[in-house]
Amino acid sequence: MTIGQFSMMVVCLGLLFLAIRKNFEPLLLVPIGFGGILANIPGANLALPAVEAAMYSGDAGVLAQLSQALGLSGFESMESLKVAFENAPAAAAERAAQVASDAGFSNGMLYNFYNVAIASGVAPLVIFMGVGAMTDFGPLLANPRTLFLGAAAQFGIFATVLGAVGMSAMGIMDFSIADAAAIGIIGGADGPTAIYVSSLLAPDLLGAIAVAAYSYMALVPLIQPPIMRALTTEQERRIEMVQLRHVSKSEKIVFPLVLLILVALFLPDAAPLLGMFCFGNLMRECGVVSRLSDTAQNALINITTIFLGLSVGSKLAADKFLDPKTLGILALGIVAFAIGTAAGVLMAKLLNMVSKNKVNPLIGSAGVSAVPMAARVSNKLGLEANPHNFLLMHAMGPNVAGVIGSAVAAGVMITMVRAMGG
Amino acid sequence: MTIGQFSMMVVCLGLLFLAIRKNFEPLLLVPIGFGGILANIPGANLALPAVEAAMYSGDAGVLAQLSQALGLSGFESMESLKVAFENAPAAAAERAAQVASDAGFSNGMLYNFYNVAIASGVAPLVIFMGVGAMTDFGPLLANPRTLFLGAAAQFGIFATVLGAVGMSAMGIMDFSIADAAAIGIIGGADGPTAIYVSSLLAPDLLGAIAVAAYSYMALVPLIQPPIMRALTTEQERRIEMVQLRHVSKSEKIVFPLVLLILVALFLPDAAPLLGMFCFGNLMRECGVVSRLSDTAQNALINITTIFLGLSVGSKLAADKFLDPKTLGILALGIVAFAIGTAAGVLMAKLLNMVSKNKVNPLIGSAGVSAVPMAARVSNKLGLEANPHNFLLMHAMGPNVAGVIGSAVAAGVMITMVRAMGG
Amino acid sequence: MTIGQFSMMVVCLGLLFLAIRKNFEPLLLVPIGFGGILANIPGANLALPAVEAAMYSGDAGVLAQLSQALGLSGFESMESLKVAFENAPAAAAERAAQVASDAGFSNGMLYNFYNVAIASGVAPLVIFMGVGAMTDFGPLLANPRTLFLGAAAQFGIFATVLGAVGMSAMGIMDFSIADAAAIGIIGGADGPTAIYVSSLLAPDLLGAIAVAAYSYMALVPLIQPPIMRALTTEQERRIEMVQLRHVSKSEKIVFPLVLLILVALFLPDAAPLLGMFCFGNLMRECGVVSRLSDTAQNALINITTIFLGLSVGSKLAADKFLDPKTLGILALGIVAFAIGTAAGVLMAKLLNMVSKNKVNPLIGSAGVSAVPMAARVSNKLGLEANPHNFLLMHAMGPNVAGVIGSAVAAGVMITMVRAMGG
Amino acid sequence: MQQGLDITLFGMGIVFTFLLLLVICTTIMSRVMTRFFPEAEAAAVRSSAPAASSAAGNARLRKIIEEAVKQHRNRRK
Amino acid sequence: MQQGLDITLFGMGIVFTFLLLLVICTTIMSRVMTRFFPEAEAAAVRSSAPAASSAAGNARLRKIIEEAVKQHRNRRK
Amino acid sequence: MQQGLDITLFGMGIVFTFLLLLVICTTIMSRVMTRFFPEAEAAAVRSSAPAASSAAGNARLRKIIEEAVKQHRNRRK
Ligand code: NA
Ligand code: NA
Ligand code: NA
Repeated sequence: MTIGQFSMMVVCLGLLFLAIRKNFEPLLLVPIGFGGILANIPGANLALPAVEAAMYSGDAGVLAQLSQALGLSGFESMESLKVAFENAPAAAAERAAQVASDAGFSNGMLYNFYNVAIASGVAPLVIFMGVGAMTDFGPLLANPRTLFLGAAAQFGIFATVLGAVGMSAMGIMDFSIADAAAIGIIGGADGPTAIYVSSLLAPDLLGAIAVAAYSYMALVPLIQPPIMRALTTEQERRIEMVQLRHVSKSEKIVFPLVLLILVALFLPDAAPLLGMFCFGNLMRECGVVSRLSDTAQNALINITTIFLGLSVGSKLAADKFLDPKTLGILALGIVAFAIGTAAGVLMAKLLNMVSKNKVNPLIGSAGVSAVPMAARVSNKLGLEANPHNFLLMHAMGPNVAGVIGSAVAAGVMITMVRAMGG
Repeated sequence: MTIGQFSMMVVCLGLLFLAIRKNFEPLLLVPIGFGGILANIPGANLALPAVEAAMYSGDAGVLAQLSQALGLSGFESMESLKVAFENAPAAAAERAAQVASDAGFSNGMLYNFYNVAIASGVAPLVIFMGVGAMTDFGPLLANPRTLFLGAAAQFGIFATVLGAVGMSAMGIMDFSIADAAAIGIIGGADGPTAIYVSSLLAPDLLGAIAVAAYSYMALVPLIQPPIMRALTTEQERRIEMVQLRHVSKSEKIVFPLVLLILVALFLPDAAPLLGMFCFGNLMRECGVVSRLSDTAQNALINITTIFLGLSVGSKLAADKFLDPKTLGILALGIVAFAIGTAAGVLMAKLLNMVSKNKVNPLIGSAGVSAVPMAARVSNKLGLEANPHNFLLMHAMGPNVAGVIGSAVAAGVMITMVRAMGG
Repeated sequence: MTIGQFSMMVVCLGLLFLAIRKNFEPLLLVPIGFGGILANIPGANLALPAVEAAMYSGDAGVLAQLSQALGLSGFESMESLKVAFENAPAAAAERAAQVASDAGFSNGMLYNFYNVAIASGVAPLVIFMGVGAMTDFGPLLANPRTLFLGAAAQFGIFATVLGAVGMSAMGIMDFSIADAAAIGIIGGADGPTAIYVSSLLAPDLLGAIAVAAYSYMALVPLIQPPIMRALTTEQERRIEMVQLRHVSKSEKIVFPLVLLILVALFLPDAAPLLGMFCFGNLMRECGVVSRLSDTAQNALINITTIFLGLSVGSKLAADKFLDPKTLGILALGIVAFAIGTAAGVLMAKLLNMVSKNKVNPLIGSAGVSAVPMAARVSNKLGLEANPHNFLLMHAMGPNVAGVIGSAVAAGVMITMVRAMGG
Repeated sequence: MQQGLDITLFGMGIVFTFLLLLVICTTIMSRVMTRFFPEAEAAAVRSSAPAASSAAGNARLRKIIEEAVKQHRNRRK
Repeated sequence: MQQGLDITLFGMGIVFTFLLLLVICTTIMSRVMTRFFPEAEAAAVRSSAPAASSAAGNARLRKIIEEAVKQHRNRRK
Repeated sequence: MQQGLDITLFGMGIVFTFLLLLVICTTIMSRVMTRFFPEAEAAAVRSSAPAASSAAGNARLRKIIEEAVKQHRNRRK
């Protein structure tokens, strides 16, 4: 066992401790932490593809064949072979896989899980469908202005991208523009979106990004309140909001279709994420497919969560996770949360300047998503300032708006990074 | 957005409207309609394989490489490249996929769903297993003669095949014999069977065939009654049938095995469909694996239905669906339903000529399957003619017989079309 | 239909009879038996890969192409072609698959199920996770000494390996060392472990091994009592054990992690099996992911069981199952159970010699696992000897210890057989 | 066109023949089962082979709920 | 660095524009729906389009259990 | 044959050694846990970390049904 593997096991046990004893997003962090331990078992190669397992076997004949399959003139060093495999075109990668298979090696269990669940993109999308089926857009429909709060809170995402690019420009870190985009999405406070984006743009950073995203979501009750208090006056926190109007069933049915059509017209790169989200929500609201909606909210999302978590855990293997970049990601992630929170609160104050129906700025912070934790934080601070001030339902509007906002931001970033050749 | 994509979005919104407001087979038509919208989002390429996405990117270098991979001397036109890809042998198709992958393209989400769920055949088979686990063969076993009604109603299938071939012979349409067979199966009024057969024989028509099959199944209460009234006298409709005998548990357990063995002996090409159907039914009746049977009837069939529906929706992409053939399919489909209904009713009248235990001819129409809608229609018309005439249980016999009959017809057609080199 | 296929159908109907009427492990034997019938339907080729289906079609052109793809100079005989396909390196196998695909052949349904569920290793692992989520380690933690009983009962496994190797040395059978190891694991009395090991070491024997393992597990109430009575005195059977101490929640949470870490340090080849088992158990005990634990114990394990069973059934095709080796496997399997039972009982008597807290030797037999049947047998015999002697909870300790013991033995055997070049 | 006719004729023929066979086999099977394995025995077998615990739980749940419904209806009267 | 600025500016711009569009469309949609398809009709439609049997079953189950709870609570008082 | 003997001897040896280790570690772990994290605290932690809402729902459902059963049984008496 290397010192790296040992450290990662300790880190993963720490994640399990936080998940189980401190209730840190346990549905994800228990499988992620456990998967991380499995990924670091020396000799078990659970997180490796067959080709890498063959490399580590050290058999000279196999190494020579692999080098040839990957277009090298011969085996020089493990390092050069690994680089060749990472950059191999698809045909060479398949030849190498055939060599490994003939030599009796097979893909590790977690590597297979990762490929099926995450590399294909299916697991985050299915979870997003389930989240859609669990989401009630009623509070948002009753007060559509709260969508602006969800938009503002995405500033955390983009500020972090800028931060990551800045760190690279200053030579502190070495993040590509794709890395920066993937890191920024932590600020979306939305696990499946973060995993989906990093699986596309920066698969090597996926472990650190997912861990940061879920950990900081669990820390929302600690991160947000000081920022919220600093940016609001006691007076503002006391604002009571008018009761939400009743939203009809038909509005709820039509809303996911309206959102889908806007996505189709203006943001095709967000179509997988928002499409599945709207599909889940339509199944929920339409009232005629409740057995599908129930399954999407239960058996299907649970099964997917188990394999998604273990797959993310496979990216906690020491050689990928123990990297200065991880520290950078953790640092940038918390900044992203903080900026998003602040932007949401400030946007709420801005709305109050231009509108006569006053908004309590405490609900602005809920725009980062982290459903429903952030909305509960808004409610708690509201009650502190005014015991008759129940903000929970009002905060659910920006809260679900934040989910839409992050998915929109994800689509924008995927499009732009690709256009930049990232 | 092309005009075609726009039209298909309108069509899909129409399907959703019918499913949600008019309760047209919503369990399938909600996912199909939604998948259809997703498939028509311009630029998102959700329903395309990586190779086609690479083609549409228009990058000259990629097009040249694709042309080479597919064995063309060079890139001439998009059309010729598409044709080359469609007809490519497996090795060339894989080379093209490797080119697309190296150029950074990946399969669309819906394309992946289609491949995993339908092209592999697994989703219709799993749904058939679930249907088997939901089917009670008691009424059929109490009155096995009703199997003849289920057989007769399959005439709708074969008459439609003849119709499709005839239209081609007359030059109105251009259906191959495989197309004709796949279209005919709409007359089986059985969704998974229709999807399974068209995925094998005419994948390009799958979208239209599935939409036709499910829509007409929803329209059974409108399509069938006039035909049934026209072919029966008031006197016949008043016939009361003797109460069904009690069927023992052992008979119900042994029946799926008897059916399976007959299939094994005489109809191996129907083995996947009827095998899974019998397996589901055996799990239901044997009484010792209820947890498996429950899962087959709930979580498993629901999960499969979600992905099957979205996958079918992927075939509603404008370039495939907007084709004169679709109109032909819709026209032939309703004729198939009508002929099947008529044949079932007439067969019931024929049975009455040769047997002393009279059969109410209204239950003949239930032989088209469309479980349990067709049986309910029989019951309703029976009550209209005679308020003491409860035909529901009697109609369930031909109803489930129709499921077996369609699967048998499917097996026959697959065998014959393959023998004809289709 | 060949005589072999007919015999296998009769055998499979027999399995179904035992499962349904005699309640022989019906959750597995119903799907296995049914899958076996499907696999033997002549002409349906449900259990065959596309390449073999293409071979049996007998088309001369296809046979020539296949021969070429597999590196033969030309088509000589079916037998030589089959041998070439079985031993083909990965690249040649893929070329052959492409030939078959171009000729219009596709993999059989059961072959696909087998590949996805078993060859990938996922189904046994998922079932093990579910079993972990159903297992209460309380009795084991209250009395950790019972782990020795679970260890001793694994002697059945290794004695059987020796027996299989001996039969080969004597020329009665022709088992390789890998075959012998896979057969031995029947003695572990643990279905998923046996399937996992044989899928890795002896896929051709998987059908017979799985059938033997589940059948003998069902026969535990017949096999064990005579051995237990023969090896214990009336006096010993009357021993009442002190009541188990209360085990705290924290101990139950930490135990799977302790086990996992020991596996990580000393037995990496057992990591997939025991890792998933510990993961399931941690989900159960940690108390914060009950929705995941519920799904692992219900929908997920049921779905997996259905496909695992059908996949095992695919290995009951006549040409693989009807082999003298099958008889050898059945004979060795029951010997393994008997020896394991005896070893467990004797170990309990040994423990009594060195310890003052007496153990009733009847609980030793529960060390073979076969949860919870073996523990019930211990309880029944205990009550016969002493009507106040409730051994059930005491026997649950060695019972679950046997699960761990078999998984450890599996890891050891996989490591050693691979080191021997098996 | 000829192919279409072939499929129609052979197809309907095979469907009818197959279902005729099924009628015959089913009828025979039913007679055999009712004569040699009458319901009483079947019931006995079922009770000797109790369903898996989960199934039993389900059945119990259903029963409990049915009871709850009954109580509720009785109260309403 | 330039790329980072581009992403930030364009990105925030698109997010705001898109959500602004969504606010507008949602508001219009809500007005249209409340004017042309008021709740009463929606309710009527729902009852005329009964959920799939399983869904209905679920609803019934929920109702029954709610009843059971109510009874229980009443008894406790 | 030699291979078979090797597997048997080494195999049983490793199984016993591993489970011996497990016995030792488990015993130590149990002592540590009962000394440093006695049940009371564990219980407190659990209640401070309420299960996911769905789990809670399940528990509630179970409780309600148990109540229904109790009522039913009481009535029968
Ligand atoms: Na967000
Ligand atoms: Na039918
Ligand atoms: Na065991």
